[in-house]
Amino acid sequence: MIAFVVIAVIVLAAASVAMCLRNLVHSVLLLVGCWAGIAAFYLWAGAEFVAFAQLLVYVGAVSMLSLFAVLLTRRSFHDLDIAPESVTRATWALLTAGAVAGVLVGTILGSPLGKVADSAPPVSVRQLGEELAGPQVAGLLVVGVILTVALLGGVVIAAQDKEGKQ
Amino acid sequence: MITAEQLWLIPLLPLLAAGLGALTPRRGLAVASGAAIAGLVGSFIVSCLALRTALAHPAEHAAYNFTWFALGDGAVRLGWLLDPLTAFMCVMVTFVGSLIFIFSLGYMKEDPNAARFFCFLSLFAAAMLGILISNSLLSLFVSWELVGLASYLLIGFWFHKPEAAAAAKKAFITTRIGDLGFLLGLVWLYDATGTLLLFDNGAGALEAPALGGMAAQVAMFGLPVTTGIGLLLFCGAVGKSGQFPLHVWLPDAMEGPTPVSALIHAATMVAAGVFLIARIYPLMAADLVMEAAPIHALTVVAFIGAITALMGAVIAVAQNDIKRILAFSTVSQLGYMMLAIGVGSWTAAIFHLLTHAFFKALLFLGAGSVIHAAHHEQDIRRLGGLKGHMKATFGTFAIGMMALAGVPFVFSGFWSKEAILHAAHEWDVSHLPLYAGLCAVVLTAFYMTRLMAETFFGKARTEEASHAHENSAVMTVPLVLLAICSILLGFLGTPAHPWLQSQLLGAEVEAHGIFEGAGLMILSIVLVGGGIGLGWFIYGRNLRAMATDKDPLERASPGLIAFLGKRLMFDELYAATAGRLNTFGAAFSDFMDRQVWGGLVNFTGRFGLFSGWFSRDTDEGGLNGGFDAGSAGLRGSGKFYSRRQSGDAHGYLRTVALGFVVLVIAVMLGGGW
Amino acid sequence: MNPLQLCLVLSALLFSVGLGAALSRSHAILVLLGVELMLNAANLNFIAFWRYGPPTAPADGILFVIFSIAVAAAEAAVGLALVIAIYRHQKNIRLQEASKLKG
Amino acid sequence: MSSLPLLSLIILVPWAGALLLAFLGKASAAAAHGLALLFSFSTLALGLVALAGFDPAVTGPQFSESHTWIRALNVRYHLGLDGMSLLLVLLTGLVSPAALLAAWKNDRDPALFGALFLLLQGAALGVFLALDFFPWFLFWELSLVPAYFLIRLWGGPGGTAAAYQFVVYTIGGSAFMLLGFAALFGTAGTMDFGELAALAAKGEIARLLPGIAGTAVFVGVLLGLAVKVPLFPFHSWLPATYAEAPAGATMFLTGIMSKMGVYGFLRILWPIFPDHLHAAAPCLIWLALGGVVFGAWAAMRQTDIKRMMAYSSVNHLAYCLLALFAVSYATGRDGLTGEAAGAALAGTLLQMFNHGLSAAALFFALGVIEERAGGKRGIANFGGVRTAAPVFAGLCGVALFSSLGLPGLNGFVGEFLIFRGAWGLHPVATSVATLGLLGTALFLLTFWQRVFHGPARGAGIGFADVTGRERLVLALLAALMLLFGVLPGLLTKLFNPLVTAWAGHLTLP
Repeated sequence: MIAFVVIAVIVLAAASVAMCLRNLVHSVLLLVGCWAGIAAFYLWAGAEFVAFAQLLVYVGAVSMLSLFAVLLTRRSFHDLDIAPESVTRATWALLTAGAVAGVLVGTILGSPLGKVADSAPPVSVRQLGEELAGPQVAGLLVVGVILTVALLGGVVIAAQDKEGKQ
Repeated sequence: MITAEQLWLIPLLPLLAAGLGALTPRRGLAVASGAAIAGLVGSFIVSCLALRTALAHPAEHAAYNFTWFALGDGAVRLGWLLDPLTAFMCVMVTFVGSLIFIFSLGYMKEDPNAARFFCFLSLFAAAMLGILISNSLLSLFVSWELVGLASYLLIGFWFHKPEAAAAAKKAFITTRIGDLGFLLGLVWLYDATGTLLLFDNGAGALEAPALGGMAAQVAMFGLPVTTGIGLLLFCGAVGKSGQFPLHVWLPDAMEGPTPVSALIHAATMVAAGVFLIARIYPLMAADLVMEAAPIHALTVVAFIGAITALMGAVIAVAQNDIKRILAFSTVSQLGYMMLAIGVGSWTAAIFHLLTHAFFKALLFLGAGSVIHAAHHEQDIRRLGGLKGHMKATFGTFAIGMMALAGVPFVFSGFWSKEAILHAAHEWDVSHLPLYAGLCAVVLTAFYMTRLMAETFFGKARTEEASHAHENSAVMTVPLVLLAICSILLGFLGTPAHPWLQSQLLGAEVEAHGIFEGAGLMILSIVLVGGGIGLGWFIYGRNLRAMATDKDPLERASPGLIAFLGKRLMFDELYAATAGRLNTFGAAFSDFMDRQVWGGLVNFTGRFGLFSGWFSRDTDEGGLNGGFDAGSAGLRGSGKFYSRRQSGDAHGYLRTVALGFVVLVIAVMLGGGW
Repeated sequence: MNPLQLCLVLSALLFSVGLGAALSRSHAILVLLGVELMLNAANLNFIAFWRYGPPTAPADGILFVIFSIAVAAAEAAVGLALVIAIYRHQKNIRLQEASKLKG
Repeated sequence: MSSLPLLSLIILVPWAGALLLAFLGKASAAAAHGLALLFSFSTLALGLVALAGFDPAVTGPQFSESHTWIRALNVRYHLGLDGMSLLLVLLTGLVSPAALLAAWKNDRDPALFGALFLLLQGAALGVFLALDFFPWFLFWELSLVPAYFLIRLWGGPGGTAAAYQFVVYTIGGSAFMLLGFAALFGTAGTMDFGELAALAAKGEIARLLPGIAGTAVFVGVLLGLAVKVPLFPFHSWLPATYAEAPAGATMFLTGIMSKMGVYGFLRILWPIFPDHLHAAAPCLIWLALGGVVFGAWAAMRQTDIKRMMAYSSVNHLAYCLLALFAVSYATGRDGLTGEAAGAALAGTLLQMFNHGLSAAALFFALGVIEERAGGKRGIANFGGVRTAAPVFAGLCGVALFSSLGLPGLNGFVGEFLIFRGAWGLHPVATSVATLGLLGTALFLLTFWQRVFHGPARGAGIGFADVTGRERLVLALLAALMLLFGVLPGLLTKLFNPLVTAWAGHLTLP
């Protein structure tokens, strides 16, 4: 339980601070911490495989992508320090986010979520593999195609020539 | 012996000839015309055999029915019917038709499309014979429409002439108006009786059980079902037989070659309407037993016939085109026939139909002979003096004219017209039709005298007329044959010995002596004499010297004659009412289509689906996509929606989030869906 | 408050943080990262239900998250590529100015 | 034969041809045309095989194929063929090769044209054969893609816009239908047409979807089908689309695709929502009448010959719907015999087939005219064509008169049966509908008179008569029109027991 609280605090704090910072690189680094916290949560919950996937994809890949994107889209070092946001929009954003949070938490607390299981269902990686290669093979294939297309698409979009083509 | 079962042979032979004619190349005139004539003569022989069969048992309606195709648990059935009515009509059509085909050989020999002409003629004959032998109103309707098609093709035979093309269209459309009524009557009858067969061993639509059932049923306005059906079917006859108010196509139909006018628009096709009403006479008369009915179908028939008879004769007085005069005389004579049926004597109508077929074909062919000889001059003011040049034509034409006018005792027209007037006299509902008929007698005699005088007497008024000379035997022999028949046929049904009527009815018609209706007969003789005398007095005594001279009547009353010359302005009236309504309807539909439906539907569709991201694309697509006229409104709606689309991603996201919040709160408050 | 609800609350708060970021920041990359956070929050939910929810097929929750992560990765890749492309095009990645979607 | 999946073959052979053509790439035009034609003919051949093994007395689906597809959604790959399907498969088999022959002169990427066309053909066949909503809807939507490209790439000057409009409209309609079926599936748990119809007959559908929900679902499905037919006033996409599409595509659009809509009405809407349709019928009848009358009237004002004929399609298909709505209107009435309803339904089916045949022939002829005139379609651009091209005029005239319902040609029988049936069900509407017959005759003859008659004018001067290919197509179609006009029994016997069964239990749940 204590572990959960710690993880929760880390995750939320890292996320909130990252979203408020004005230095983009710092934001991304803090987010890495947040994602790592989420991975820790998965471990705590007993989903080791997912935790590793989270680490690999987010902590490893997405963070790198983001950093590269940040660095590629600046003109000078100063650009990392992004301009302050419009107050109106920030207010609206906070209000909206607060409303959503309130609604969600209210709903969760208001729902009679009956008795909970005591232990995590035992799932071995082998079992996962069999599921993926068996009944879910169509999904796996689709995801594969999506990833390939996304990769190609990303390359094509990012590598477009500079002749003003949109 | 030909029985009802073999009756299909009669239309088949011309149909085969038509098929052959359609497949021969344009140069194959000999093949096409040979096949056409052989086919029709063949059917004439078959018809004569059929007549012999029919006359052996005149009271019997020998029917042969068969299944056309299965429908539901039953079937749509067709059939052939052999009775004296069918047989007489078939003999008449094939005989007159054969003569006209032969005449056409001479008349059309220079036309490059003559092979096609014979093909169409054969098609027409086949369809016409199909009408006659039908025992089912459905096959009758099918043939009926095919007759309309053949008529369309033949009127528009010289289709490169815009007037001919327009006349053909007018004929088809006008008759189709009537045919729609026919169609509705047909489906009503089918619905009411479950059959379209006329005679079917007691189960047919014209037989007592069905008629009794229908007559007892009240449809609307206190009218029995049979009255409704009868009147709707009568609409078809009105269209086809050129009755008021759908007569306007018939004079225009004279744009077709003259043999067509003779065959279709004088002798046969236009008579189909009369034949139809005579054929379904039991149905038309079924409501007579309902004394309380506000109106009887036959009463309507009688008055329409009377109006038509008078109107046609009046208009004919002021026409100058030889074929138009004859056309209006046809309208008038058809009115007589309808009148006869309306007053209850369908046998008299058929008698007149038969005699009229011969003498009107004779008159038209005579006119054709004149036109052919005078190098297609049709205006009687520009003819004249043909008596000397064209003796055979003149003689036969005179016989035809006297038959039409009803010159007493010798000519057939006299006897058949007499029978009609007699029947009208005995009608106890009203005597107005009789008076209309008597007026028409005078007028007919008058305008035919005028026609004779202007065309044949005096001296030639134009180059064409002066060079006219008699045509070859292929054209004159049919004239002579028809002339002989125009005389002899009258003796089939004289009051003293009404053989034809007895055969048609299948029961002995009581002969009444010549003196029984003598008063009426004398009156009509006087009227005919008066008409001819008046005509001769006005036109024959002092013949016009120049083609451009004014008509004596026109001098006396120019306004009236001009009005009559314009055929009582019916065309103008229709153009101003129905025509304009139609134009308006078309314009309105088109407008609604361009302006309203496209925009409306597009708007709704846009509202549901494409209001979001693609609004600009939709706008462009919509705008270019043929809503050109409605584009302004569309552009407006596009603008409206695009203004909601700020392009601000934050705005969208915020909306979604707030929407979610609202939704959840709503659900919670609402306590579920 | 049982553990399931705790997990769900954590997920809800994380989601809101992401949403707030996506709504308030104008820098495209930060908006994207906010969206990533929201996705993560969703994944948290899956695992929470898998762990504490009524028993179902044992591997379903995990499989769902795996697919979801894969798709999120694809989304991140394409999104960031788009950011770079937009930057190239208009030398700026402030979202307000990238309003070509406007009709 | 029983072991062969005949129905799958009917659908898949054209698609195999499409695949082949797609890989053929830059083969010679003749080879591409020939291959496309060959594969297109497979439908006719297989349709005839089906005809040989078809038992008209069985009113249920025959040659059924049913395989589980997506177990979780209870989706099955369910094909079946009854009299109505068979009729339409045969029609597709007749119209498709003719449409390909209309595009014979097309030398712009013929392989792609053929591939798209075969794709379209297969999808349409799928629509006529599928008995489960899921595959049915797939085929339904799939037919849009090739149609879009056919119109866009080979269409007239406004082709792009027309194609866009066409697709937007039809997808818009289909979206509602999909929503409706999602709701239906959510409540009934099945998407099989037969099972749904059985549920509906027991009144289950009305119980599961009471009140406004059921009405909403019904309206959704109705919209999807109405756009496709199209039912007035959802027809405004049609004139531009038919006018701009290349002749071959227009032939298919009017000959086959419009039938998909009517088929949907008969296969889906009527059996599954009998009571809703009954409730809506008094209103729908007037919409159908609007199509009949306004379609004919609007056609009179058109100066573009293809637009004019497009409106005539609106008019002709409205008769089919009129009959169906009249049947539904009268359902449950006291003393209603199956006779009138049976006639009306038989007339609807006949009209579908006959309109397919004659409209295809007419648009083929219009394609010839357009091609000769170098793309001109204005009615004023022509005159006296009959003088220059008598054979063409004759064959075109047969199609024209068939279209205006001349007895002896095929168009008449269907219209007669529709009128015969509808009169007993709704006499007032039937009387008004005759105006449409008159209007059709009026504008068709006006077209004929202006373009073919009179002195030669504009593109009518030196109009070349039909070539061998054109003569073949037109003459064959004309011969079929004559054949089915004289012997409609050849067609009616295919579906007569089916229609009799339909008309036999016209009761409301």
